Amino acid sequence: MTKQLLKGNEAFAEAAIRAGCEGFFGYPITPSTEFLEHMARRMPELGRAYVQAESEVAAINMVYGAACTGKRVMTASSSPGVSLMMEGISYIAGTEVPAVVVNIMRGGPGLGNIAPSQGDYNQMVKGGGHGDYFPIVLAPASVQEAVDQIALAFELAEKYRCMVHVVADGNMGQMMEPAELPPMRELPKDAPDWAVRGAKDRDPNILTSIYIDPVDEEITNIRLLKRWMEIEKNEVRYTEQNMEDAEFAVIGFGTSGRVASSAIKIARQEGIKVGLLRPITLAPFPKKRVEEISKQVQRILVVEMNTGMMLDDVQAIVQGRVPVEFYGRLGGITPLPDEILDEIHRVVKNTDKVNGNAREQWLSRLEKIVEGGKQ
Amino acid sequence: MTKQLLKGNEAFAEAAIRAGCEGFFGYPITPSTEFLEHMARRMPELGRAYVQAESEVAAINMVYGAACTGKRVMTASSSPGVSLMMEGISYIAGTEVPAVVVNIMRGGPGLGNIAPSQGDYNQMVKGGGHGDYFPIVLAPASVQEAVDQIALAFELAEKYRCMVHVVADGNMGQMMEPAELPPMRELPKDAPDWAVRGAKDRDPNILTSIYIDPVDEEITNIRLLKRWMEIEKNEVRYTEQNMEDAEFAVIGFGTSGRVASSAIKIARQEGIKVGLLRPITLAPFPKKRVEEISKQVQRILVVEMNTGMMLDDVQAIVQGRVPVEFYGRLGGITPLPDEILDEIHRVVKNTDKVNGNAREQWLSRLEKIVEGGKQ
Amino acid sequence: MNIKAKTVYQRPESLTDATTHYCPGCTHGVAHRLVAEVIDEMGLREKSIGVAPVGCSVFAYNYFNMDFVEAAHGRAPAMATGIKRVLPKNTVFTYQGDGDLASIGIAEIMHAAARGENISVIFINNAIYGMTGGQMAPTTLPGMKTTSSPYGRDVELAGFPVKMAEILANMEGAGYIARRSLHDVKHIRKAKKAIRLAFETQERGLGFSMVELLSSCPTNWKLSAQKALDFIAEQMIPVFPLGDYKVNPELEN
Amino acid sequence: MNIKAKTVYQRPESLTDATTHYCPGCTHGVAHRLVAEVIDEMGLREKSIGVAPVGCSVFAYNYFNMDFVEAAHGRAPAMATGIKRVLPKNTVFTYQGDGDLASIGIAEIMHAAARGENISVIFINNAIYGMTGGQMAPTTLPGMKTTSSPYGRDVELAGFPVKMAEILANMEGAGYIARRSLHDVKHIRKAKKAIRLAFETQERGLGFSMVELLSSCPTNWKLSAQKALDFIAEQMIPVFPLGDYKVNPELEN
Amino acid sequence: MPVKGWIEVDELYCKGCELCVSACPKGVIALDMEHLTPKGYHPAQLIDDGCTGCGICAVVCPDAAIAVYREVIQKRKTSLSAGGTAP
Amino acid sequence: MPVKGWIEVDELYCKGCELCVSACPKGVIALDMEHLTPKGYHPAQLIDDGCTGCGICAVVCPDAAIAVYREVIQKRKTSLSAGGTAP
Amino acid sequence: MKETSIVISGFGGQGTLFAGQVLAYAAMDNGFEVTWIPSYGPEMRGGTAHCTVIISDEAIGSPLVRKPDIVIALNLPSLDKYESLIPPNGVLVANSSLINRRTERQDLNSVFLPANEIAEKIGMARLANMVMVGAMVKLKPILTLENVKQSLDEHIPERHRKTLSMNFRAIEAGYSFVEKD
Amino acid sequence: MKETSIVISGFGGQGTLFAGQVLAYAAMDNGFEVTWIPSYGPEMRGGTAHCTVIISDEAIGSPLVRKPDIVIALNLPSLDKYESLIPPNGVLVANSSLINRRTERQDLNSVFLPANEIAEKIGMARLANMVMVGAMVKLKPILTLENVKQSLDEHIPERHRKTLSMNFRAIEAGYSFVEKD
Ligand SMILES: Cc1ncc(C[n+]2csc(CCOP(=O)(O)OP(=O)(O)O)c2C)c(N)n1
Ligand SMILES: Cc1ncc(C[n+]2csc(CCOP(=O)(O)OP(=O)(O)O)c2C)c(N)n1
Ligand code: SF4
Ligand code: SF4
Ligand code: SF4
Ligand code: SF4
Ligand code: SF4
Ligand code: SF4
Ligand SMILES: [Mg+2]
Ligand SMILES: [Mg+2]
Repeated sequence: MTKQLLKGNEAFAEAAIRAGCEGFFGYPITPSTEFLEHMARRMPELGRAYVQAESEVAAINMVYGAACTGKRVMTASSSPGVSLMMEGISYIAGTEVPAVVVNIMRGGPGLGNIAPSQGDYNQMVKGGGHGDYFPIVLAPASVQEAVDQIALAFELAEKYRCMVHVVADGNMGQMMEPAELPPMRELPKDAPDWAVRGAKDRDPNILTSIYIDPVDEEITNIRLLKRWMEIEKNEVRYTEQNMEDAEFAVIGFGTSGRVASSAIKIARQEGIKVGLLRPITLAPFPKKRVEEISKQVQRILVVEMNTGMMLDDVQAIVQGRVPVEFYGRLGGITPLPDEILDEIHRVVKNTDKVNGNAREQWLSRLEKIVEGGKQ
Repeated sequence: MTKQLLKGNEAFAEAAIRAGCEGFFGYPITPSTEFLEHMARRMPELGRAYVQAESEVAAINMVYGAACTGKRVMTASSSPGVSLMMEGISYIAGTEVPAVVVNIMRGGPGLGNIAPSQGDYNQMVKGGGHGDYFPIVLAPASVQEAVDQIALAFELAEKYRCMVHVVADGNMGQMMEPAELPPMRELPKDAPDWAVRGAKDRDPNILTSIYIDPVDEEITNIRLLKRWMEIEKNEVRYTEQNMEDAEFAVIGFGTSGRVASSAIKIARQEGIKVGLLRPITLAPFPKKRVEEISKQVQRILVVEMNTGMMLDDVQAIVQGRVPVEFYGRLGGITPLPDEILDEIHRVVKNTDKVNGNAREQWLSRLEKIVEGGKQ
Repeated sequence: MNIKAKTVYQRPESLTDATTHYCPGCTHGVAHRLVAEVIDEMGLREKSIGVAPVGCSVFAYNYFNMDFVEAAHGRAPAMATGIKRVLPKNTVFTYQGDGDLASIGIAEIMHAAARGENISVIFINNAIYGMTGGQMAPTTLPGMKTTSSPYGRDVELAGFPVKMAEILANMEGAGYIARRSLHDVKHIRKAKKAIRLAFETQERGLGFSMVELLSSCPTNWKLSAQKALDFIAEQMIPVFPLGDYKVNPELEN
Repeated sequence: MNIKAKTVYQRPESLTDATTHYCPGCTHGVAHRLVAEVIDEMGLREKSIGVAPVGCSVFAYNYFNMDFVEAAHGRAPAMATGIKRVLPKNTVFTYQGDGDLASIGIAEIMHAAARGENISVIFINNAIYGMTGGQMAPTTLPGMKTTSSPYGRDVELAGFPVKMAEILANMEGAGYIARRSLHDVKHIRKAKKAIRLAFETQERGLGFSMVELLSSCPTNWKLSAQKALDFIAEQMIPVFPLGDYKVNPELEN
Repeated sequence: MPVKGWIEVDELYCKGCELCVSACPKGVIALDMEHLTPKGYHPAQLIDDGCTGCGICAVVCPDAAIAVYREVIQKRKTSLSAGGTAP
Repeated sequence: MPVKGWIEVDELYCKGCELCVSACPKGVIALDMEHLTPKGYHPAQLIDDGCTGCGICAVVCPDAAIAVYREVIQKRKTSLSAGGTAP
Repeated sequence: MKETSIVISGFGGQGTLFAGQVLAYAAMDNGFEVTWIPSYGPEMRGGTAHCTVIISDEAIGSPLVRKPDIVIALNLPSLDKYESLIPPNGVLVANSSLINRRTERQDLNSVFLPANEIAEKIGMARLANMVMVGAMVKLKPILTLENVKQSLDEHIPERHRKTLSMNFRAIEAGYSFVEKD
Repeated sequence: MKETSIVISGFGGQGTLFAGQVLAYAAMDNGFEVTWIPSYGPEMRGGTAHCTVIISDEAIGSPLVRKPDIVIALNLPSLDKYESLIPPNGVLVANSSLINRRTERQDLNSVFLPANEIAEKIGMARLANMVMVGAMVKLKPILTLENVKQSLDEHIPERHRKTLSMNFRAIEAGYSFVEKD
């Protein structure tokens, strides 16, 4: 099949349909609205379920219900809307039914703005809902990657009966890029044995997140944690650029990783031995690989569109073996390749072997940039 | 003033009133309901605002509105209810108005149960809402401490115009302990200059979390981050027991820290040189102190009532200087002193200097305990 | 003349053998039994999917002998919507308390009705939050003392009882909306007829259906089981008049 | 006979000098002006606190010359409740769109009315989600095409328009509930009278008040400013009849 | 001659709420104060004849603890579960 | 003799929506196609006399761009902001 | 006195939580550190209710213990659950009205008394819990009879004050039962 | 060809986003890698709208650049904003219909053309954007006139197909304006 020039949100939505999504429940919010609008067009055509819910709270609970039937279902939203889904997400995780949530992140906190951001990293990765649960988090950096990951998201959700988040920023949702869509997956005839579809010729199925006796809840928590450790073993994904001989590493996900790749291209032309690690699974995080890298390179630069959320995770893994530095833009600003190239130049020159406070040092640099009015 | 025997929730609520809380907005949920019930009795008596909201979503947004008037206002809830507050909390943080949220944590995820838990650590500390914001998180371990911290919570919220979370588990909310309540704070006459109370003889005040231009949002994010760094400098709080000459350290917060202190008492009688660090501010986390301790002791044991959320933060700080081990109970089970004493014995004997996977090792031990039916 | 025993009444098949956790005399039990009888009589058990709320009936799935899910507090209608939309041939119903449906869940019930969602809702109005120990509900009567209205519900501060049947009757998407009571045998029989009509509304694709049932909470009302039933008759019915609030004409024939 | 100029009309003091971001001909602007005129005439500006929604009117605080806060989407009534409860002497009002009030915020508006919250609500019903680019609202007319109902609103799947004035009139806590239109000078004048009555309801402590205003969205309706007003008159009013739905008797004298 | 009926109270379910006691038109039910059910309640029991098998007690019982039987004298089919036509 | 009135359109606010044009009972308003406002719209303007100062244009203007004046011949106080009594 | 832990357990409605509070008040009034922690659950009647009271002259760490020094068992399930957990030389006070067996354990300081009957004799069946408290105080005098009565006097909820003397008599009855026994 | 970045900027409603899409389609149809990314905002009319198109024969990293190789400015604010950012020897195509000045920069390959007037002559004022595209293609032939016309033919939304020939003429007009100029 040939490539089409597709707008991110529409490509993601169509990819979900091709992957066999039988129910979409959502509420409009910029910059993810085209996702819902595409579903509004296509799902009725295909005789599949589409509901514009009254709110994100309702949307996630519709997803929760539909997920209990064992069909592939999902929602898509953006930061504030996703915050409203936290209770429902925790319920879905606690009930161990598969569901997919797409978050096209925007500037925050609060209403903030509708520009691209990665400020929901902690919320999506560390669990913004209550209790111990472990979502898988995928972070695409191109329309094609997103298209592929949405199918993957459904597979992983079903395989592990867990929540899968796909997080992208507003750039990804709004940009157009050529991408190839998968063929239409034919819908499975029969239901998983745990699904509720009516207790015909079998005992009733009950799906709940209550374990009123702490002993049972503890057993459940253990089951979820062991499943997560399985996931950590099997499902780590990342891509790299020029890491083979790299003496310096840049680590960034999604758009910031992609922007970094441009900067690295130029740096390589300048002869700088720098490479890129772009985590695709933010959870499970590529811990082993980061550890290896921290033993290979002299210095690591983490690039994000937030105040350094992934930075904390990288530092925790690197454990001071090499200095870790940080560069981030905030509030909906996407860093440009030249900024990151400047950072690479700086990092390469920086021979100071002690591991300072990366965040504080970055902040004082950023303030100068902001005063300088450079966006 | 003399001590009274008070039930946790009631003591917290009365403490809030004494600290000058002029508005309480909440929704019932076990195990925090007595907090609301006490407010329902007392606030009308005092002619202060009390509303049983239609939901936690409404409750936090009522708090948001009332907070914009510059008065001391708050809500109290438990895990699932707090998840529903995540959007509102992000808005409050983004609008930079002071507010206090008390979370009497219960077993999760999902509906889970109503037994004591510390499973919301990540949600409360890492930011369960969208965007970059930084709540202060206090973790009392006794009724008296909670009473004192609620006044502190209001002071910090006002000083830094930020969200302050007070997190305790169901044990704290339900137990009775003698405590001394502070005297009634007299209510301030005049409003902070940013508050909305009607634009009389001044320009209008506008309180919002929108910064539609990313440049403005970035400046706001920087302001919030710098304020947070101030907080990290000024507001770290913790208590210790027998740390002076300790060769082993136990780190735990709230109830698990308190239970650990009993185990340590016995261990000390047995001549084991073990001490306790109990963080009182989970955010800002006592990083420096943990670092010092990691240079003093041979081994660290982290104890929590979750799957090891604070463990991650401790490991990030210790950076492998000494082995960090973990013991946790899940799903609403409170560890008992003898379990932690067993762990101390084990840790003390464990001479293996390599830093294994604390979580995996604990999990296999816990599974045996659970099979053994020991609660 | 030959005489043999004939069974006049026994437990419906759609109830499991489990004993309920409900307090003695709590009419949640009656409501369960009526729903189970209707499902038996209509032969829907094998295609039914129930949605339990958060409330005293949180464990309803242990008592109904059919597929069941457990919703977040107040979100049962949204969850039921999700199920019904992907399984339109199944029979989907929620069972909700008044805190669940009229307070935290009012948005979900209003919009399920507005969409004409083809589900049936059993709404237990006991004027209180039972499970959490007797706090005020939107349905609590004026002046009624609860643990969160210790001086009696003050309509100035806490407003008047919310009348869901009347409100939902405004929704064009609603096919059948009725209020019944469980306080005596006569009314219980009427209640069962209404429940039957609600499920028929769904089976005939006539849209959203709800039966509001005035129900007792002896424990939190601090009354004996019988006195609690009297309270329904004497105190609740005047505030919550019984009757059909919306009936799709098609249901009449 | 001496002749001098007299000012018949000029911008109200309660509006700032800012130019709005509204599209040409959008009657959000008319609604703003009417509210400002009423606040001027009643002398409430210095004690008024407005609550802006999330919607096209998200920046209302830039246009009203008074204290203002900006709520989360749909939660303006809750935020207003929080403010009014701690500042009972102030005048507190919300300004909300139909997605904000009737969809995501329906729980908050219903319960603000149920509690008889002493606030005034200006409800802009333009049958669409304006800010996000024209998706279906609960108030979208049957068959009306929007970006999220591309085949026209299908009442079978998306339900019928939600009539907030009719619904809220069921609430005993409501003191004044009316629906008006902004499509011509006559109706604009009537709308202003209703807005005035809403604020008087609050000043006299008679409970919750709401004026639903049928308003245009030329941009997303894809009509000229004038045609959009005609659409209100011809298409919207038949579905959303104008009138007073609840008037506290005290307001009549 | 009056129809003769009788009931069986399943002690597993009965919680001694006495609703059947006050509902029985014939007044032939009372709690058995002599012994406790496994759940610790005094169960209802038939204390007298005169039961017509009208089924009212079963209709009001919140715990579906009562089964009702009746002697069949004539053929006509009766169903008296709640909602059935009753005297 | 008819009351004489006139209007002033503030170009800062006018967006050229033409609602005043169609609302004016005297038909004395039109857009000025000759030039653009700072925001890039053709502003409304009075194109003829006959304006009575009735204020209708101001009432319908979504951007409060119109100020209305009237020659005062007799003393009686008039206020014709929306809601005031109008002809 | 070093730390002493007490568990009071019985059916819901037997007043176990209040009995524990009485001991907690008495401990506080007499200058001890004390914690009281209940079993709490969804508002469902029946089932068992128990509380743990810890009394100490030092600050108290864990409010929960695995092996309570003193167990007051108002019904059989409570005895079954806690009997084996009491450490040697610990105290067991059991309500023979609802417990139709004795304990095998010789290493305990135990008493079985018909608390319900005793309470009914006094004229208030509900006071079995106070009878048990009286017995415990005699058996293990961490607090004196007077301490308990005084604290009860001071802290009894107003709506129950009329039953104060009844409560006293119940406590005394339990106390003297052990004396005689 | 290595990476070429194009910014098309103007008032909302001038069709800048569509013009960018036409170039993006043409690039894709001719085997290039391409990204198109718009400025997006709340649905408020007026204001400026611009998009960035990057065309390359390798995989494209950042979809955004600071210094676009080619700038198509349909109004004055756009010129003011981007003029200084264009690297030496970069391309500037400006709409003199709405821009009453020229550029100081000598190091640019630039053309100013009255796109509105040209479009109005053709009979469709809205097509100023296509006129500009035509001019650009002539000035910097990363894509041929034919490429663009073909892709337009293939991808034009059905509801606009009737205007296809108009669009062609607009593109050609822009193209030949530069030829002659
Ligand atoms: C989000 C959330 N908020 C609050 C609660 C606590 N809670 C559980 S049940 C309940 C109310 C139950 O009352 P109702 O719906 O009337 O049911 P009833 O018990 O009276 O049958 C509440 C507030 C919860 N579980 N989740
Ligand atoms: C929680 C959340 N969900 C969704 C949005 C996106 N959003 C912003 S405004 C809006 C709808 C606005 O429509 P309406 O309330 O009718 O106001 P209008 O623009 O029509 O005046 C939506 C869905 C949001 N900002 N927050
Ligand atoms: S608390 Fe009330 S509603 Fe709940 S089971 Fe008991 S009596 Fe029924
Ligand atoms: S989008 Fe519609 S509602 Fe919003 S400003 Fe434009 S015309 Fe008005
Ligand atoms: S009504 Fe049922 S539960 Fe109640 S006493 Fe009679 S048989 Fe027992
Ligand atoms: S069947 Fe009728 S008569 Fe017989 S016991 Fe029951 S209620 Fe009484
Ligand atoms: S109504 Fe107002 S904005 Fe519209 S054209 Fe007339 S003056 Fe201008
Ligand atoms: S005041 Fe009346 S007459 Fe004069 S321009 Fe305005 S509408 Fe026309
Ligand atoms: Mg209830
Ligand atoms: Mg709208």
